[in-house]
Amino acid sequence: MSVLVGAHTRLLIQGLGREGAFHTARMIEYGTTVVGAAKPGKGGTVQDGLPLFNTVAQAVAATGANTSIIFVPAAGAADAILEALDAKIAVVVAITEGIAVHEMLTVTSMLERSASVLIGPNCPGLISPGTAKIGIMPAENFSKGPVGFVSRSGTLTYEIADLLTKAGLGQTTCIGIGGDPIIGLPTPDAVRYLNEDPETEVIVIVGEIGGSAEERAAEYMREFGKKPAVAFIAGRSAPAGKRMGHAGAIVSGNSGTAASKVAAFEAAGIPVATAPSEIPGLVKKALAGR
Amino acid sequence: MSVLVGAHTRLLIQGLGREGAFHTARMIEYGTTVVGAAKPGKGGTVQDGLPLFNTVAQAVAATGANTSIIFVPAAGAADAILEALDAKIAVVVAITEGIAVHEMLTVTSMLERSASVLIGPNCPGLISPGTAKIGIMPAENFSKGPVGFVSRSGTLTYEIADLLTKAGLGQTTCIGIGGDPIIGLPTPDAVRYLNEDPETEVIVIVGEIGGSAEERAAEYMREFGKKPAVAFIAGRSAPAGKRMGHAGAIVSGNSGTAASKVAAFEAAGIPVATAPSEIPGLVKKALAGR
Amino acid sequence: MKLHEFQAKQVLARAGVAIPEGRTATTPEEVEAAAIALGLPVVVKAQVHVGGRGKAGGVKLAKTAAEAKAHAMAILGMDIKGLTVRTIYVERAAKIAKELYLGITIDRDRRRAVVMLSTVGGMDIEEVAATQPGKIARSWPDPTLGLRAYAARALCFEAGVPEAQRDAVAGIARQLYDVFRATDAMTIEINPLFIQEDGTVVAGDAKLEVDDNAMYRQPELATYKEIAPDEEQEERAKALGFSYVQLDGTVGIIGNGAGLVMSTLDAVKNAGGSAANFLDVGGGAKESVVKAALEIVLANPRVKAIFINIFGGITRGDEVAKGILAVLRDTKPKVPLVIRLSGTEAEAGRALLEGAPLVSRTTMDEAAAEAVRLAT
Amino acid sequence: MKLHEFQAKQVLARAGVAIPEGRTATTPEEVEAAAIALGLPVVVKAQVHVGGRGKAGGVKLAKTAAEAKAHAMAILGMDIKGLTVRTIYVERAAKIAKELYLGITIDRDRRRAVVMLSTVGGMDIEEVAATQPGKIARSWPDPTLGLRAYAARALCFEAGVPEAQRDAVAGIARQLYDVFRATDAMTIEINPLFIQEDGTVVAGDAKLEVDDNAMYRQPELATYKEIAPDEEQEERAKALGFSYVQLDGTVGIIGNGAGLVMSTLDAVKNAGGSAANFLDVGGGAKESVVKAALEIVLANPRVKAIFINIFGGITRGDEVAKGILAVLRDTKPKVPLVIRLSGTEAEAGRALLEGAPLVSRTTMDEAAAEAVRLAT
Repeated sequence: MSVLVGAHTRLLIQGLGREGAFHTARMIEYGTTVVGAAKPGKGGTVQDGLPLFNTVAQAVAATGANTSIIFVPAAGAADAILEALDAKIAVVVAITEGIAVHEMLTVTSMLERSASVLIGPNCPGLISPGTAKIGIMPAENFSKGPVGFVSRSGTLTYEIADLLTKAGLGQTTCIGIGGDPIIGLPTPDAVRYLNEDPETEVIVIVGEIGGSAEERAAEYMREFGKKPAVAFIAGRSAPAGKRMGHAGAIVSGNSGTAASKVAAFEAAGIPVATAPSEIPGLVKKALAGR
Repeated sequence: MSVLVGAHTRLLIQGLGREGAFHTARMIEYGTTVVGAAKPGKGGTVQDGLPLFNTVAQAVAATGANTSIIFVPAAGAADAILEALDAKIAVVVAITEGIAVHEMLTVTSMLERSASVLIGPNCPGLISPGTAKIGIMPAENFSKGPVGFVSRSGTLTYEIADLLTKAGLGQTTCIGIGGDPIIGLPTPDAVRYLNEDPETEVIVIVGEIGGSAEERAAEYMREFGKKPAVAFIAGRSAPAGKRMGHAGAIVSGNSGTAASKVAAFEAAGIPVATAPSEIPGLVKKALAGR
Repeated sequence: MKLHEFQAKQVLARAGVAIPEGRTATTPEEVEAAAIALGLPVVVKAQVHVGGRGKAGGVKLAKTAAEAKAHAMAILGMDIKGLTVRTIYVERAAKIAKELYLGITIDRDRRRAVVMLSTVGGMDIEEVAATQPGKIARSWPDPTLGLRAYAARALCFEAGVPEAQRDAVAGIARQLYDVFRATDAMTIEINPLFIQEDGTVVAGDAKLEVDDNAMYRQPELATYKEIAPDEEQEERAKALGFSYVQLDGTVGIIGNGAGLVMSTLDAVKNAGGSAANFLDVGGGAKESVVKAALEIVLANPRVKAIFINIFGGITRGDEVAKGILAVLRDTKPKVPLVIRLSGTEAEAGRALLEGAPLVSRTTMDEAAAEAVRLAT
Repeated sequence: MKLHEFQAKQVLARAGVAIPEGRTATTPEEVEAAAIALGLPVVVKAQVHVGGRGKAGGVKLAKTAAEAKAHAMAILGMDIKGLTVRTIYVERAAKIAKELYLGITIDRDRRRAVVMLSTVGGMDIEEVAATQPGKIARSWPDPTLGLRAYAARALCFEAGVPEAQRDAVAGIARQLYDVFRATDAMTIEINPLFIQEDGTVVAGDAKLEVDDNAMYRQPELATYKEIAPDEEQEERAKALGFSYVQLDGTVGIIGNGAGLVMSTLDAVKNAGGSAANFLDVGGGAKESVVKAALEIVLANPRVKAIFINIFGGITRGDEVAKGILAVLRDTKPKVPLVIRLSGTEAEAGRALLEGAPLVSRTTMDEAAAEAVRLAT
């Protein structure tokens, strides 16, 4: 079984512009069931073989969509998420980068009142290798197998998936949760899904500086962990007070340091790689040591 | 068992002014467990033998209060309700009249996200005769027995309770839900509590013109009713467009008429009294006919 | 509390809603001058707190300034459903291509505001709801979230707003919702909302009714308060702390508690009579309040008998009796009084009334029957 | 984006927060005139986008106008942490009885704003948090509800605000929260919040930092944008579509994806070197972007070697190679380049780079080691 994404996924596209259309084609190619797109004003027409709808609610009613992916530009993206929540889309994946923080505060408040799961924003999406992908990741780096993988970074996810794949370590689900300070599915929640997934045998947790989601994930695994985990933290050498590309990747005062995260994982008995290249070895060791 | 109020009630007073103090004394007299009062700025002191607290949260922490009654004036009453919800008070009873409608919209939105029950505002409260009362009703008109009683009106509740009592028909719980257009526990929800209460053998539903809560209650009973019910609607002779004392008692256009409510009850097989004096007879008949 | 069209439009304009240029006037000369200043044609509109002014002749199109003045002479002083027109709003006439309806009110059942949009504009919305229910699109925004762009857009799609005006109408819906919240409105309406020939969207009319319970936090709107002649007695009663509604019958009613008073009205009707008023003295009424209440009821020339129905709770029977005795002593009413006292201190009250010129009954039904008999 | 104290105070004053009367000035003469106009004593304050200006001598009390002028002469042109003071804010001195701290920021873990109030005012709040954590009261309002009166009151009780100022401080907390939401603030602070000798409460200082991602809907605040000299390169990079942070080391870094670039910095450090910058070309960078990125890194005189680390996904290896070749052709860099190309079109890219004056490595670790070796 894969987590959050799989053969059951019926995907709706929110924002079928140039970028959205490009990635939609890749997702369909990969085998994802894409049922349509919401494009206000174009309802009733067809684009790239997909039926278009004026509203998400209409699209859900007509197609039974249970998942959506959002490519809407930043100024309208929070609204697109809220529309998806309102239409009771079960899994909402927001690719968009640059959503205002206060918009996201409103979104997460509504999210907490809903039964939906939000992945992102500012994320590459998620993939169940061999089955379906909801995102923009280059699929060729991923392969099917026992590793559950959660990451705050995009390209780093591809790099590590590639390393794992080349080492013969396929993945159940890879969840790119996004690099923003306020996201729908923070590390501990994503880890919980993988921990509860019977097919996942080992969890790889890729964090980065900023916030304390990794510390909370470590704490969760220390208490409830059913399987081994391996961690990696990007930004160990980053100075305090500087935002490292991601809006969320910043050490503020004493908070959000790599040292604190590494210490938390180690306290939970989770080995921490010092470079991505070490991850496959640690994963193999973890699988062997079960 | 009584509904929402009983021996388990640990009551906190919000707004221990002149009116609040008067009714608090009556409630204690009746046997209600009153554990303290929230009175900002007076925390740590004692009034009328009750410990005072600056905030509801502090009061809950110190006393284990699970219920509160609000006598705070209208301008601050919605805030007092929100404070009680925030402090996870299980049953909040708002006596205050004249709360702005938009404040109540905000309150009910928060209420729907909480596990709490709100009775009122603009209500006399509720009483479990012989056990406890949370409200301002004159207790001598009530007596213990098998009748569950819900009403939008205050004085009319006392009148009908008196009629029931004099006819030897005691009550499990009497819930005065309040006469405002936006209230915490509308008629159908109050009826549901009584319908689910094993000690209640018959339900008396006292409605009035305005809104369609009675229609929804009738619909609920038609579908889920486990016991007989008797109804009464005040305001049959009121003209359309005139607000009859209660903010919620108004026929707007074709909506909220007594005729519609009476028809709904009759369609659900619930006899409707044309005067309060008929209620005891109908209740006896209902009890006999079970 | 109701606002006039021109007041509501000012509030809307401040929130960014486009309105036609307009001016208020109180004389035909001012109307003429306004028509010239605004540019013709203009619409001359009576400002009264009542619907249906158009049908009553209170809204007229003028192609010339002289015509505007003539309309003003006809409209000023006009009686519309009992209200005298004292103010006129002169507005540059819109070039109407289409009329929409946009309004927000409180949905009691859902405990939400409901935003309604229809391409059937210019009609009474209740009529549209009754005859063409499918023509009204509705949205119920969560008050803690507001009317988001997607929801306003969905309304436009559902109502069938033309594509060229969709963004404008959705924007106005959001502005209207913000005004609705900010003004503690019970109802706000733009009906009709004009789509003009040039494609722009402007508010043709505006209706705004504010929650009386929120006036304490609407100090600016509170200054717009006007009491119509037929509301004066109700306002006076409110100031004295009780609620009063004038009705058409002959039996004056006084009681405590809205539900009990409504039931009292019903009891009078059951007995074959009709109530002259609704009067709830409220909880814990003292002698002075009862006295004032009785005086208001007595001032109604239609009243042929009075039924005082008190079920004592917080209200004490003896206080009620004292108030009645004070009136009997001071004003010697010419109509008969029927009283039914029950509950707290009822016996003490009845003892006080012993020998007074009034009829006492034990139950509501008996007392109602007696009052109806005396009024006939 | 940071606002100056005087700008933040204007925003606060408009929301109803009391502030001392003040004026901006850019010359000693203007400061002198402002001091006289405001009434003495005054505080003369450097307006720079950096903390710690007090300790740096940028804030001075003046008892006379001449003293104010003298302070202005000392402060104008002063260098505070690399920033030159060009504007002074002259403010009538408050009569301070007590100093509080009031601030709001984003709590990432709770995904809420956190309102903080402390009676330990005038100090850096992180220092208070570290040394006297019990002295900070916190509240996390639901963004869809706001900071209600009860919550603001509870904050005051918890912080131990004197009873006489409780309502005022609670009111300011609510106003501050509204400003926080309305301005899309990341952080807003009044530190110190003065309780004056007469019992009134005024904002002693004000700090407001706005979310860069929200500038599109903050047009007024956007006009306050100033770019400090040390931010110029980062701003230029942003305009070109990539993100750049200047660091202290000698190995210039270019990569795609923030996480990968951070890891590249770490790899350089693991290999014993240090990064000269963080540079993420973003997703799908074209030749021109890669070229511009390389030029920015080359412009840093500290750079002794450059490590280009690309894992192709949306970004294509051949586009990256073309950008590099363009720079090699046009500017002939004097420092060595190490490249590691992987993922989409990596082979095509490597083929294009065949024969070019640069070092190619297969893994991130190897490439990092080589770059560090070359930079040493």
